[in-house]
Amino acid sequence: MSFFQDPVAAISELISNFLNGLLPQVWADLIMTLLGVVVVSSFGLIIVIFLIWVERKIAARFQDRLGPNRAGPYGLLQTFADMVKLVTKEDVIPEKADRLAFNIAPILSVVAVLLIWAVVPFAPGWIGTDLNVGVLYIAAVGSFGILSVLMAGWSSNNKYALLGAFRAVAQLISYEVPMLITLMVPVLLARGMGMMDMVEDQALWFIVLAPVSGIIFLVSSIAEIGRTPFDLLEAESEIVAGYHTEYTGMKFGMFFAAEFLHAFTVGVLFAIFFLGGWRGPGAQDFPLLGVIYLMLKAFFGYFIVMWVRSTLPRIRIDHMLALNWKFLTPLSLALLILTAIVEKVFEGHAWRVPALLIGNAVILILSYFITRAASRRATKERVTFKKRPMAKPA
Amino acid sequence: MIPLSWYLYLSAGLFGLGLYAVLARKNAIAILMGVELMLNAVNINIVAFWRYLTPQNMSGQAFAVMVFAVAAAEVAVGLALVISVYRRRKTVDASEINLMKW
Amino acid sequence: MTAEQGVFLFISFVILFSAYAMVTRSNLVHAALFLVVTLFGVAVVFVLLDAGFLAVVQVLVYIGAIAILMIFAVMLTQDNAAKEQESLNTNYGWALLLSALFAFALIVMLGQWQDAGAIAPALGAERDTVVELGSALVSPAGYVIPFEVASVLLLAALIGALVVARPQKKGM
Amino acid sequence: MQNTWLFIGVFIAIAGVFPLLPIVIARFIAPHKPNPIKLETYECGMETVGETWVQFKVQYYIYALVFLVFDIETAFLFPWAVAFDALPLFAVLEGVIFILILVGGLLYAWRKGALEWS
Amino acid sequence: MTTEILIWLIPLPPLLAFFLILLFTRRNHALSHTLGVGAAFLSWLLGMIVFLAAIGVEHLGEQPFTSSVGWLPLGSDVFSVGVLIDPLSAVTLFFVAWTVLMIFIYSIGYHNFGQPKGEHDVPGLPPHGANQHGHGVPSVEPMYARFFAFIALFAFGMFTLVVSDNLLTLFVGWEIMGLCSYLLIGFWYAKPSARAAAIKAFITTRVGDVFMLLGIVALYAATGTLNFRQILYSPELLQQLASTPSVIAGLSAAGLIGLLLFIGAVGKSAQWPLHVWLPDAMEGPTPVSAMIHAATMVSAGVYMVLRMFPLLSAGWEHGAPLNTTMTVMAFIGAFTALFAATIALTQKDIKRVLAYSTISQLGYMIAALGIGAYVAAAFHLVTHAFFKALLFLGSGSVIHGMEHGVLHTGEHIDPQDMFNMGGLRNRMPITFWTFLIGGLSLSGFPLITAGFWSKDEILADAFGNGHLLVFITLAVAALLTAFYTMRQITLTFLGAPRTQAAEHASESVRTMTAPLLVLAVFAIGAGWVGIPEHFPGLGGLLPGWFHEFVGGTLVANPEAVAFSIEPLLVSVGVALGGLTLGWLVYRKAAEADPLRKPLGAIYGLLENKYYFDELYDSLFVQPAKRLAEGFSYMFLDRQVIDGALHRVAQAGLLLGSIFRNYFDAPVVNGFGDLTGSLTQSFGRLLRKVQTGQVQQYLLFVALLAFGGLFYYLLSVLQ
Repeated sequence: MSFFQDPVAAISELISNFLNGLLPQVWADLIMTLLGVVVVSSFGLIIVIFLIWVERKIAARFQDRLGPNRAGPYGLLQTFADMVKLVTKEDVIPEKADRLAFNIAPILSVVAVLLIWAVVPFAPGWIGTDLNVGVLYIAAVGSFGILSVLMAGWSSNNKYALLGAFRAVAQLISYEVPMLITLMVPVLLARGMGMMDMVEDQALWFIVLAPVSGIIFLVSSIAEIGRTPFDLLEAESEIVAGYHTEYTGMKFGMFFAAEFLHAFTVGVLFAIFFLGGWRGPGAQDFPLLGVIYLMLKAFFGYFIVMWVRSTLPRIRIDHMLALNWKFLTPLSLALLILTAIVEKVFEGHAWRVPALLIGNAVILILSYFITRAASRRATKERVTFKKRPMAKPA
Repeated sequence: MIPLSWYLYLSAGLFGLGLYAVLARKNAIAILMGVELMLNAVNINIVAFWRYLTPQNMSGQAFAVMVFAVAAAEVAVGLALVISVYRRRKTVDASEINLMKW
Repeated sequence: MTAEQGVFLFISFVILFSAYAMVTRSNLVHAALFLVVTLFGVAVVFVLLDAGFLAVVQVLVYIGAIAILMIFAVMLTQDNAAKEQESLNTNYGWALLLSALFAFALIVMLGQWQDAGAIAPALGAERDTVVELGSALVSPAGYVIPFEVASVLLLAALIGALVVARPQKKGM
Repeated sequence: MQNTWLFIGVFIAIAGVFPLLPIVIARFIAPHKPNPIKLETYECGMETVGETWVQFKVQYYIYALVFLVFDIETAFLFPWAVAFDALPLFAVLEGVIFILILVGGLLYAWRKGALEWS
Repeated sequence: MTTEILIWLIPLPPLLAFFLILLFTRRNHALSHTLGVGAAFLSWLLGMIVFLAAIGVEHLGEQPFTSSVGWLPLGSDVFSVGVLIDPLSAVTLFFVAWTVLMIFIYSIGYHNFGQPKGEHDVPGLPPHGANQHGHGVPSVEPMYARFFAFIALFAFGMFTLVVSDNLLTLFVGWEIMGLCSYLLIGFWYAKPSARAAAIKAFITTRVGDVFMLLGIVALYAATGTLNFRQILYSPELLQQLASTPSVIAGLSAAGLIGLLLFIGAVGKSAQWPLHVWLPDAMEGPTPVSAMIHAATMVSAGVYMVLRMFPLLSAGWEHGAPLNTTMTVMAFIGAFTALFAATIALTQKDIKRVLAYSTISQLGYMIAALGIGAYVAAAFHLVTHAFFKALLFLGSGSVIHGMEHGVLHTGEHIDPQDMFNMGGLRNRMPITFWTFLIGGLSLSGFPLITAGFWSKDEILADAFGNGHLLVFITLAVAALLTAFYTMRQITLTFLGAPRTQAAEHASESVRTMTAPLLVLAVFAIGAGWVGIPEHFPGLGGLLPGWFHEFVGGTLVANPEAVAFSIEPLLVSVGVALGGLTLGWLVYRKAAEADPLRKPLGAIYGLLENKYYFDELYDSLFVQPAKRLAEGFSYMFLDRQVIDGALHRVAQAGLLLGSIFRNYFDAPVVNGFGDLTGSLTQSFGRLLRKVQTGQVQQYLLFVALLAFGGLFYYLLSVLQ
């Protein structure tokens, strides 16, 4: 294969040959893996630095502002300025805090997000490692994030931090349920948990086969990253600043970075699971194109997230949980059952796709009517109040 | 390659630690944690036996998954009991929860 | 000593150490965190045993759910008085003796067992154990009944735990 | 099999280093002038009142409980979904039954009002 | 095949009913009992279909209905569970289905469905009655729905036990019933007596169950299967079991397993010495008593023994001397029969009398099995189930009527005490006649009643095979049975009312009387299927197919015992004699029991049930408590050592005194003191085994487990 077709592969081949020349096999492999890891993870982090700028710009536009425009052209260097600020800030550890957990938590939060990138298929052949349980792996890694939140909240020994952590965790685990169940739909369609298969099986994007699932996934992952309208974890008005109230300087920066990275990662995952990952014209021969396609799709998902963020107000906590448990979870279960049965009944049948679509539509409509009836009942209950004694003219 | 016995020793040690936690810890939640350790030790054994002795059929992994389910159920109910006991008696000290005497 | 053995020894040291810390720490949240470390180590052991799926499930279920549940329970039941008092009950001496003996006896028993020195047979490279597991779980020749029973068990646990944990209202 | 996981292992190490680096750097660059006021718990400048420990609602536990159950469910169902091609229709239906039983649990929790916040 | 599917379905309806009632319809009484009765009816229907299909088959014993599914693949082999309907389980299914359905229906009336809510009724106490326009009337049970949920689960357990084809699922049903009996005996959990009775029943039966579980494990270890067909129908396997010696010297493997299983049955069907729980179980509501004592649970023990009979009798063929297990069974059975009958003579509580008579009748069956009278035992099991269910429900109806009277008159008397009754004949006629039928059947009134035929067959068997001791014991027991039955009837129904309440007692509602009528029919008719062929006169009239049908269960169909006149005369004599005696004695009975004077001390002995409760209390409970008093000094402390030194010193002194003055009082005293103080110190030494602290219990568990492990290691390592 020529260099221009697939530079990365070519380069890696070059290096590995070089290493094999002067090192035993094991060490060569180890170093190759190391290099791969460094490339992949640094890719993630570099993206974040860029993302922060993008986000601020776009958010500013949504709010009819200019956004960063001083540091560097178009304020491109803004992020670096922020980093310098964070680095030079004093790092305060409250004396009541539990130092061990307090220091580990931010690192863990970044690791949790970064680990997802290990299984992201950038392009044909470009993947950190193609686990055969990739999807579950992503779900599992997410649980470290939950843990880090809990650790941060508990260790800083601050009412509001702890309260925030509890709320955050309640939200995260609640929304992980529909997320997991929904993830089962692409797995079922792709007949595998490997991320590469996931993409390769998407000759027809899964968003077409399972639109509702896609939406559920997006919604629940917005909740997972705690962006508006689900940003109760840092509801300044109620709980000072959420679980990282006590954090300053770089440690806070870590939480910050983790959130941004997670937001974009969600976009990437959405692209992989439902928008056909790196698929696109010519991606097979020119993997570089694949990367670009993936990034574009990811940005599309990311943009939706930002759009929602700057449009919707914050949702009340009980509403948020009700939305999850009483709408998303049953809906996703119904979709899973539907997909399973349809897939098996119409296996290799021409009617497979239409059946799936019709099923989705039916379920969506049904759920709409059910929820409307429910809400009607709820409002009726709320409206009816006891008759007050009325003052009558004598 | 690792001989099977290593895994068995590891699980034996883990089991012992879990047993100690179950027998000696005061706090009921700590006791449940000990139970978790024991269950994990068992799981290590099951999977090791599957890998080394009967890799052809999946009984080992299937049993391991069952153990997961059982552990989950045990924790759920156990912790619920602890919480409700705490609500009534304001303690989670297993040595103070001695209603079984009567 | 191959790299694999090295990894195993390292991870088993981590497991045992953190398990020991879990058992001895009087601060329950620390105990829970060490429990998490132990569970993660066990997941690594599963990886060493070519059971990647179980490893992931271990992380997902134990660290993602059970550990969280534990910490919640600690928070719900712990008043600060609980931290200071000593963490062991009166007959810990016997407990220590007994569990040590138990572990020792287990080690002896397993050590003199005929297959103790067995070396893992090669697992077919093209085998996808996850698929096999999936079909074994639902095939009537395999584990259908345990599979369904497991869901019933989870249902029972859910209902039971809900009934027990929720604050009692008046009436039956 | 294990080489694919070796990558993960190394990845964890590296991913730990990445965030650790800036923090350590900051440790050297950043000023460090602690004083008692600064080290207090921060509550928007208010004096902290009472213990950090406040009685949490059992509701948190209940959500975690339901989450746990569905978590396990996925542990059972993912293999089922992966092995989908190998399964005959009735095996698929068994999976569906599995789901439905747990839906019964969800409905029970719903009906008993266990899912209500507050 | 379709029949097999039906068999699978039999236990399910009650289970569903249980969950539905418990989870959803708890609040709604009507819906709850509709579910319960409906489920019982469905099971009954299925049971009847299966039963008819079963009796249609020739040689059902050789090809029974059976089907099984793989339950759990254990590495190479699969543990399979399944259902089995052979003649034995068919007839059991028949009477279980009937009695269960009847009891369900009866419960509706018994718990005063449709009556108003009582003002002072609380869950956990029997309803105190409501006040309606000035009159006291019975009020509905506060935990109405819960009751139906429990008995539904109970029914599930029993059906499971009957249809299961292997010992494990049988044991599962067995334990479910154990749990339910605990829950139901303690149904009115606010009554301390009920709580105590429930715990007593649970613990006592558990003692048996542990042994039974051991037996099951031993059986599985020995044979590698628990399936009835595979074990009981392979003579060579049984032979091999009977020939291999067990760990206990002089006992074959089959003998050991058989004994262990039999102990389980002893606990379950309340044989001496584990009979103590059953009379106390009367604390539960009467339908429960009927359920536990007549139809299902206690029969389960006998059923299991019948089921395992080929194993128990392994190495014994007809006419040969009994093997160990059978001897034990014969002894315990016969003894229990007599022993319980004597106690029943003096009980005042109408239900307790029936309880003891149940124990005695079960003793009959066990004894019959002990002497190898397989068919006779099965026959008596069936008939007894019917007439005893009838009697219990009848007594419940009587109590109900009495309570009605009590509520009406408002006097404070125990509505269960027979000496407060009398003359109910006119007040509640249906109850009277049905009860009379049941009583006559129990006492074996000749020719018409079912009890006569079955009892006569047992006696004939005992006589014919020359087990004279058993024969005499059972005959005496039969006499006593007839006597106390008549006593009961006379005290309850005949004569004049002794109390206001008895005068104002009223007949029970139709839901209660209807089951009585149905059961009365069976109490008469159930006997006619088993009339011996060559019985003078009646022999040929009805085909006595019961014998070869049930006998077909065994590999070798046992031939009926040759007819002889003596046992017939004896059984007729004892029955009639007992009845007339009972009537003569209690005809004019006033407040006091006329037997009290002539019997004197013995009466007191009987009245206190041979002081068995007290004995057990002093033998097991108190030592446990005293043991419980000293465990805090479990860690070796000065007290013990000092104590020991003291004792040694005492012993030294003692020796001195012995040498000083010869064997006289001081020696004895000293020795007595020594032993006494030794036991005391020992007791103090082990004072707190029972701290109620789970972890200490666990410590013991772990200790035992480690002991087992250690033993294993020792056995392996050399």
